[in-house]
Amino acid sequence: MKLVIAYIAPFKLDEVRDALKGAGVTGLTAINAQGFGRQSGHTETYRGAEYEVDMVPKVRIEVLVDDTLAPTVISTIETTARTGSIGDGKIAVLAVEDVIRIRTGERGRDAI
Amino acid sequence: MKLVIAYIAPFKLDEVRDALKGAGVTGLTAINAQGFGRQSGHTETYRGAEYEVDMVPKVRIEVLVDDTLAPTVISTIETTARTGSIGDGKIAVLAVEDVIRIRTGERGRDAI
Amino acid sequence: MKLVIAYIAPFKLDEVRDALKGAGVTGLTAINAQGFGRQSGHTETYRGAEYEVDMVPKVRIEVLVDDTLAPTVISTIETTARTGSIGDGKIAVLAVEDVIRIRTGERGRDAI
Amino acid sequence: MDSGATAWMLTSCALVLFMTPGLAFFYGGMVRSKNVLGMLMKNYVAMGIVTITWVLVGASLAFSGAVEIGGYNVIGNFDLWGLRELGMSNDHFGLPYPDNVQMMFQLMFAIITPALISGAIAERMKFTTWAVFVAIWSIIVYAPMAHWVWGGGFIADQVGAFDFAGGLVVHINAGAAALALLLVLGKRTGWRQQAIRPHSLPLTILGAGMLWFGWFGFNAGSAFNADEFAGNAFLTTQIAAAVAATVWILAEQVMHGKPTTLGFVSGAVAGLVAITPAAGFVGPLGAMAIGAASGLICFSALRLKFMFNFDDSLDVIAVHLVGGIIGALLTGLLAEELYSGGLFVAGIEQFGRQALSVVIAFAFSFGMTFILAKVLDMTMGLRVTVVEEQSGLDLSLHEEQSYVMAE
Amino acid sequence: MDSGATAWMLTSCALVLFMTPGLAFFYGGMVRSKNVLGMLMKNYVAMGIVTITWVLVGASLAFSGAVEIGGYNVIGNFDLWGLRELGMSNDHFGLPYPDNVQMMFQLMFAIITPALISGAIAERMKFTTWAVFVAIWSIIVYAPMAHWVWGGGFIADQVGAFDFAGGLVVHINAGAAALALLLVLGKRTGWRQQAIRPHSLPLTILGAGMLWFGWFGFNAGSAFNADEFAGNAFLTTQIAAAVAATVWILAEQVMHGKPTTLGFVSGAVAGLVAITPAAGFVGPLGAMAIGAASGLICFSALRLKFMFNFDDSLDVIAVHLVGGIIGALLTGLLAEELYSGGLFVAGIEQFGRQALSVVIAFAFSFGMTFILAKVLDMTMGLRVTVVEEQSGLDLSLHEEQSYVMAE
Amino acid sequence: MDSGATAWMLTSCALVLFMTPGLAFFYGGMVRSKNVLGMLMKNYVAMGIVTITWVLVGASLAFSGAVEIGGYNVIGNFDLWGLRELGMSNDHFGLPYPDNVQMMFQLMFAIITPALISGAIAERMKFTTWAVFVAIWSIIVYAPMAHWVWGGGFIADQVGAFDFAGGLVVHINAGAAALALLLVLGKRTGWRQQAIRPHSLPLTILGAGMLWFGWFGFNAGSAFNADEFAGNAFLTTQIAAAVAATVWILAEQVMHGKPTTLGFVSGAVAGLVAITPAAGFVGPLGAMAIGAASGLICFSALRLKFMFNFDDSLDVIAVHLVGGIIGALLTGLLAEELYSGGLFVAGIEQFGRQALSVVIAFAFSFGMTFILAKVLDMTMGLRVTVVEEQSGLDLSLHEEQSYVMAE
Ligand SMILES: Nc1ncnc2c1ncn2[C@@H]1O[C@H](COP(=O)(O)OP(=O)(O)O)[C@@H](O)[C@H]1O
Ligand SMILES: Nc1ncnc2c1ncn2[C@@H]1O[C@H](COP(=O)(O)OP(=O)(O)O)[C@@H](O)[C@H]1O
Ligand SMILES: Nc1ncnc2c1ncn2[C@@H]1O[C@H](COP(=O)(O)OP(=O)(O)O)[C@@H](O)[C@H]1O
Repeated sequence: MKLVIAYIAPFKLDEVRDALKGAGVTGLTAINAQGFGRQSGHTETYRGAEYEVDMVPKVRIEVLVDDTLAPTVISTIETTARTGSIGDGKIAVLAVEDVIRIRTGERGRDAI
Repeated sequence: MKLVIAYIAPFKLDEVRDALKGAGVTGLTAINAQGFGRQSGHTETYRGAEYEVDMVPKVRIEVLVDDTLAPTVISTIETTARTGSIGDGKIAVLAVEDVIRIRTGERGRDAI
Repeated sequence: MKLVIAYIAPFKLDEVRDALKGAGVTGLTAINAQGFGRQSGHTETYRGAEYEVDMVPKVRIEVLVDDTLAPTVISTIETTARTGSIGDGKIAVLAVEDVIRIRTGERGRDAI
Repeated sequence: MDSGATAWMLTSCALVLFMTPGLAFFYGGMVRSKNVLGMLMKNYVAMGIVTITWVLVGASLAFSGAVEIGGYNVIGNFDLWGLRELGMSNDHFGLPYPDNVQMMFQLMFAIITPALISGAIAERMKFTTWAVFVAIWSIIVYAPMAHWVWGGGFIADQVGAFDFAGGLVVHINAGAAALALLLVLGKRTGWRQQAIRPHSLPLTILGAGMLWFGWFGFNAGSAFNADEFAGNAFLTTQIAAAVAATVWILAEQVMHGKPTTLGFVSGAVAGLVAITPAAGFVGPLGAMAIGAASGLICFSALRLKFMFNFDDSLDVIAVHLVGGIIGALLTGLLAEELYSGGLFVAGIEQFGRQALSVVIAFAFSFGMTFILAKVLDMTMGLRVTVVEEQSGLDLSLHEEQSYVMAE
Repeated sequence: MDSGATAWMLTSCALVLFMTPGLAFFYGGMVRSKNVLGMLMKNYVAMGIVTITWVLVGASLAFSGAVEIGGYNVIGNFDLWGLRELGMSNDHFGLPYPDNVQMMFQLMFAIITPALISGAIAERMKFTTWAVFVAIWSIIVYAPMAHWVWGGGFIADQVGAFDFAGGLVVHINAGAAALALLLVLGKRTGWRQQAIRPHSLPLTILGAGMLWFGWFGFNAGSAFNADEFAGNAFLTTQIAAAVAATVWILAEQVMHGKPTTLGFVSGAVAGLVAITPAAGFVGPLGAMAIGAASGLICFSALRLKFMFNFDDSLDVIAVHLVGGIIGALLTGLLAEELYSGGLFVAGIEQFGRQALSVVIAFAFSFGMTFILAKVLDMTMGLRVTVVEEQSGLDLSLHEEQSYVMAE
Repeated sequence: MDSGATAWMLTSCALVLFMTPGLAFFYGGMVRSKNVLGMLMKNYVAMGIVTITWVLVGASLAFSGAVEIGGYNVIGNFDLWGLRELGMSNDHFGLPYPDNVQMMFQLMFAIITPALISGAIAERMKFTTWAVFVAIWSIIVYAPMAHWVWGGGFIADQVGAFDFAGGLVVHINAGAAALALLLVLGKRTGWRQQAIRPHSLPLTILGAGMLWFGWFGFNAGSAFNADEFAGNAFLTTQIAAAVAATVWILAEQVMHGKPTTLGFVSGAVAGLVAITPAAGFVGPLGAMAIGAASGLICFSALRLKFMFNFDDSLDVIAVHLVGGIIGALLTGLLAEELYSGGLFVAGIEQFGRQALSVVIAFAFSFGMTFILAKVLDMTMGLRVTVVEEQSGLDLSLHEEQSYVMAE
């Protein structure tokens, strides 16, 4: 099983979630985050004090998937979160040793 | 060492934390999250505009543990976070290559 | 590739980010979190009701790095986030199987 | 009619109306974030419902005519229903401003009183039942009490108690009702087991600022004129609030080692409550005494709920019931002829009258509310389910989210 | 001059000014968190810009002199520019308080009217263009309309319509302009595809409380005195707001199964809007009728934007245009001699006059605003880019962040 | 006594009291989220402490009797201590409303002045020391200054300077004290190294709205009557705020490319500050000039703290000290007989008097505050520890959390 983490633009969340749902994903968890990357930040000026803010609001989503579904999840995120401009974000894939569904105690693939 | 991630209902956080403490866990990190899963969402109606909201508030907790403690951590979360209704959440276990305590520079098991 | 996770004191975020930037890191993601650990909590008293609050505000940062850069990232975080008092936080290192840049579809090291 | 008096009373009406949003935020900040809309709504809805019940019948029952039982004037009649007969004069009340302004001023009091109760039942009461409760309560509990004290009824007349701006009618009334209602309703799930902390003290502090501001209309408006008595009530209000707030954080400093912002604003409200019955009868130094007494005693009264194990979620008993009693009693001891316009003489006799009025007000409000709560519990049900409570009232009662920070 | 009247009008000026921050938060809570500063700014800036245009020329065009076209008094002159000639007397208006207070009172109305429009164009309009729009609109649309209705112009005079506190001048005017502007501007990216939810209902509810409070200055201040007419306008305002809010949540309960906090405050605002033209002419029961009608009809009017597919983001049409029309028309049917001081007689004839005035106001405001919007669109551009819209107006227009919870 | 004047002054008292919560939120939104309660508390506590010091001795020192030193009336006496002797008449001040109202009005000024200082010492000052500072400062700095300018003292009498509503007594006084206190206190850890951004601009914008609203009581109340002078002060207040806010965002547009919401509200406050000493003496066009000057100059003065390297956290110097000086000086040039009721003639001579009064006020306030700050620093300590600063004042001073979004 894999844990697919993606950092995406906040306004893409709905679209990505719906696409993943369409692709057969049965769950995901999203978190508000601040990202720093190649996307140039911006200057905020508060009463003459200028701050270079290079953290931009991002959403971090996390999907636990079965190995076989992982490529679909990745390509679905890629397709729907892409706008083509810097800041579209990244996807990381990690191996998961075990998954447990709290409600039932199911483990592994069945728990997802 | 393992990283145990759990998505649980927010009102369970205190209980889970206390139980983990009781089970010998010396630290954890919690984050507010939005989860989508089997738990059916709800409809929110703002001035006649209906939105199917399938993201529900969850808390994501993360515990770094020694391999030997991992099963206890998992079962403790399972027991305390379980209400038996859909939405209780999931636990994922990942392998951790190294842990460092910033304050002391300790590494590995000692750092947890 | 590695995913380096660090839990640090919020007021250290700017410093750590700048140091990582200096060390060649091209991106990171930060999230507000609540941590429980050895750092003793505090008592909050609201109208006579005392609560032992052992969760303190932390920032959780996450850096995807190439294997070769990982040690630098770790030591940079260690050095800049350290104050020497309990609560400085922890760093965890996880293996990453793949990274994808959404914008370009690049994979692996190039995607970071 | 006097345009200056009218101007001040119009202003006072607006100020007192503003207290209900103020109270909503004072309370709303203290609940958990999943319940904030539920809390705000329980307050705001009083502005809707009580206006309707008041205009239709409440005002008339409180301020028109007299029905006597055994020589005691216990309730008004229905002559003023719908406020049709009020017309555009000041004939009914004979005050230096129009009758419609007086009815409006009294309406604002009728609104905030049940709203005050909502703090005791936070985070677990059904909205529909609350709405029905407020409607009925405003007619069968508030209107009679207002009649007894301000509408020519027996508390003013036969008991001879004085209540300048609502120690009995508003605060003891709301406090006693809160106690009855919370006893029937029961405790929040997890009370004293989980940390149930205020989700946004800035909202609470904002609400307290709005309350303090609006309270000048409440108390100085209760002089029913723009004159030195209004000025004095204004001054004593400010003093009592300030002293009680300061005393409260001093007590915190001594007892817990740290003064808190919640403590400061709680103290301020306690002082405002306690000065309410006394505002137009005492002077600056009397106000200081009342402020100090209420700051200390209400602070200590916070412990009652832990001692007797009832979940008065936002401390309506400790602040409004206890504060109201302190004010009602001290009025009997500290009133001065100069400030009360020679209306009455403080002393042990007056103290007795005040005490008797407190007992009557408490007993009536507690008893009636208890019965009403029981009836509603058996019919509509008072409480949400445990699952609804856990998801939070915002979602389960209103299907809305308080804070959506997604984008 | 009468000091009581002056006192109440000064207070009313302050209350009406306070409505614009109130409106800003009412609207600001309803947008997504990335656009809240953009929304607040579009409202606050009206307090800056309109004050300037009003003092320089607007006040004069609305309230000084008369330019006739074909026997119709259509606009004022420039004699009062800069308010220099106003002096310190009450000679110009002949009211029981100084002319400068009257100009101030009218200014506060001139400020909030364009601010109302901003709800319709939320989350996508450029700030600079908005600022220019507000400046020009306040002169070429607001000032003439105010002149026609309140400045001796032909709507009062020849059409014979009555507008107590701004059904035509404020609400229909703002509503019609909102419709014109949003048609030129177009829909938000993702409208009806994405969930676009209010980011902070507590802010909206707070704003509604401020609006309700300030509205007493708006309506009861429009009696231009501190007397029984002001008192009655105050009372009808409270009643209409309360009834409309209650009716709205009842409708929600029936239609969607849950009453919402957003519904309650939306209903309250709808009731406040609808009573505005009528406040000083109807009595308590008339106010109930207007409240009930506006609660129900405005609630139903929410569907218009989905039926006709226009993105009236925060429902300015359903609440202000529709609410204003309800009030303007019902004034013609429900006004009573007693309450209007014998000013006019309700009936089918007056209803016709009211209807005609509604048509004129709508047509003028819609037409002028449409042209203005087109011109601005072709010159400065009305809309931000899609990328700016996606990042949010706070960052792209003001380079500020609304909530920084980092530390 | 006049009931209209009394009505307006009671209202003004309430409005000015409301400014302190307004200021608290204006400031509170600008600090980091870990310090917001600390900031709110430093403001609110002034409502507690200063009420006590004022009633006990401050009011008497400022407004009762005269102690002369070398022919200069420098301070009052203790005859009015506890406000006992004030009674219920208007004999003491001879104004058209009761003396207790006048004392209340003056109290509200005494409260907000030290609260203004708190912006300069944000995010690093101990609460207990602040509380003691406020208590002492209100007696040894505020009361004398009020006496000199408004209590018959030598600035009004011998220097012959005019200060309508508090340019000297409130703004220059607070600004000079802020400078002294921040110099003793030192900079925040990380100042100019870390990004220290406002954590909630909506709170700041809300606070600004409350301030703007309340300021009408401040300035138009300072006419001490409900008449054309109050009306004019109201009008000039509105104009100056509007012009300064607009000019400020124009300056931002030119200098930084974007107008900001923080800029708009900062400009509004700068305009309100600058018009304060002039409000009742200039007309609409004079108010425009003062608004424009303060908008531009205060905006430029933001740079001072970077040039001279002092951490005036929330720009009390740039806004209140500089704004106050602009207003005090321009009063000498722009006052017109018509508006000032023939009180004085503008001109180079009056300008000189105003300038002298500025120097005296600055020197006295700065000097006294510097000594007081030094003494407190050596005894109680002014600053929290670095660790406390890093954890934030909410936790370290009050052991409370501002936002708990857990559930
Ligand atoms: N090395 C990294 N580690 C963790 N998160 C990263 C890393 N690089 C980028 N991110 C996340 O991805 C987001 C987009 O990255 P950025 O470099 O700006 O654009 P792009 O991915 O299009 O090159 C960042 O805001 C950050 O949240
Ligand atoms: N595949 C997944 N990946 C990541 N998070 C998930 C996944 N499935 C569920 N979750 C998280 O677990 C929560 C509960 O899941 P849900 O399917 O609703 O209930 P249950 O676990 O009882 O079947 C979700 O709200 C979400 O936060
Ligand atoms: N076992 C753990 N799992 C996850 N997070 C942890 C763990 N232990 C500590 N943390 C995080 O690190 C923070 C600091 O840990 P703490 O034990 O207080 O101090 P230190 O690391 O200096 O010993 C905690 O607040 C928490 O966020």
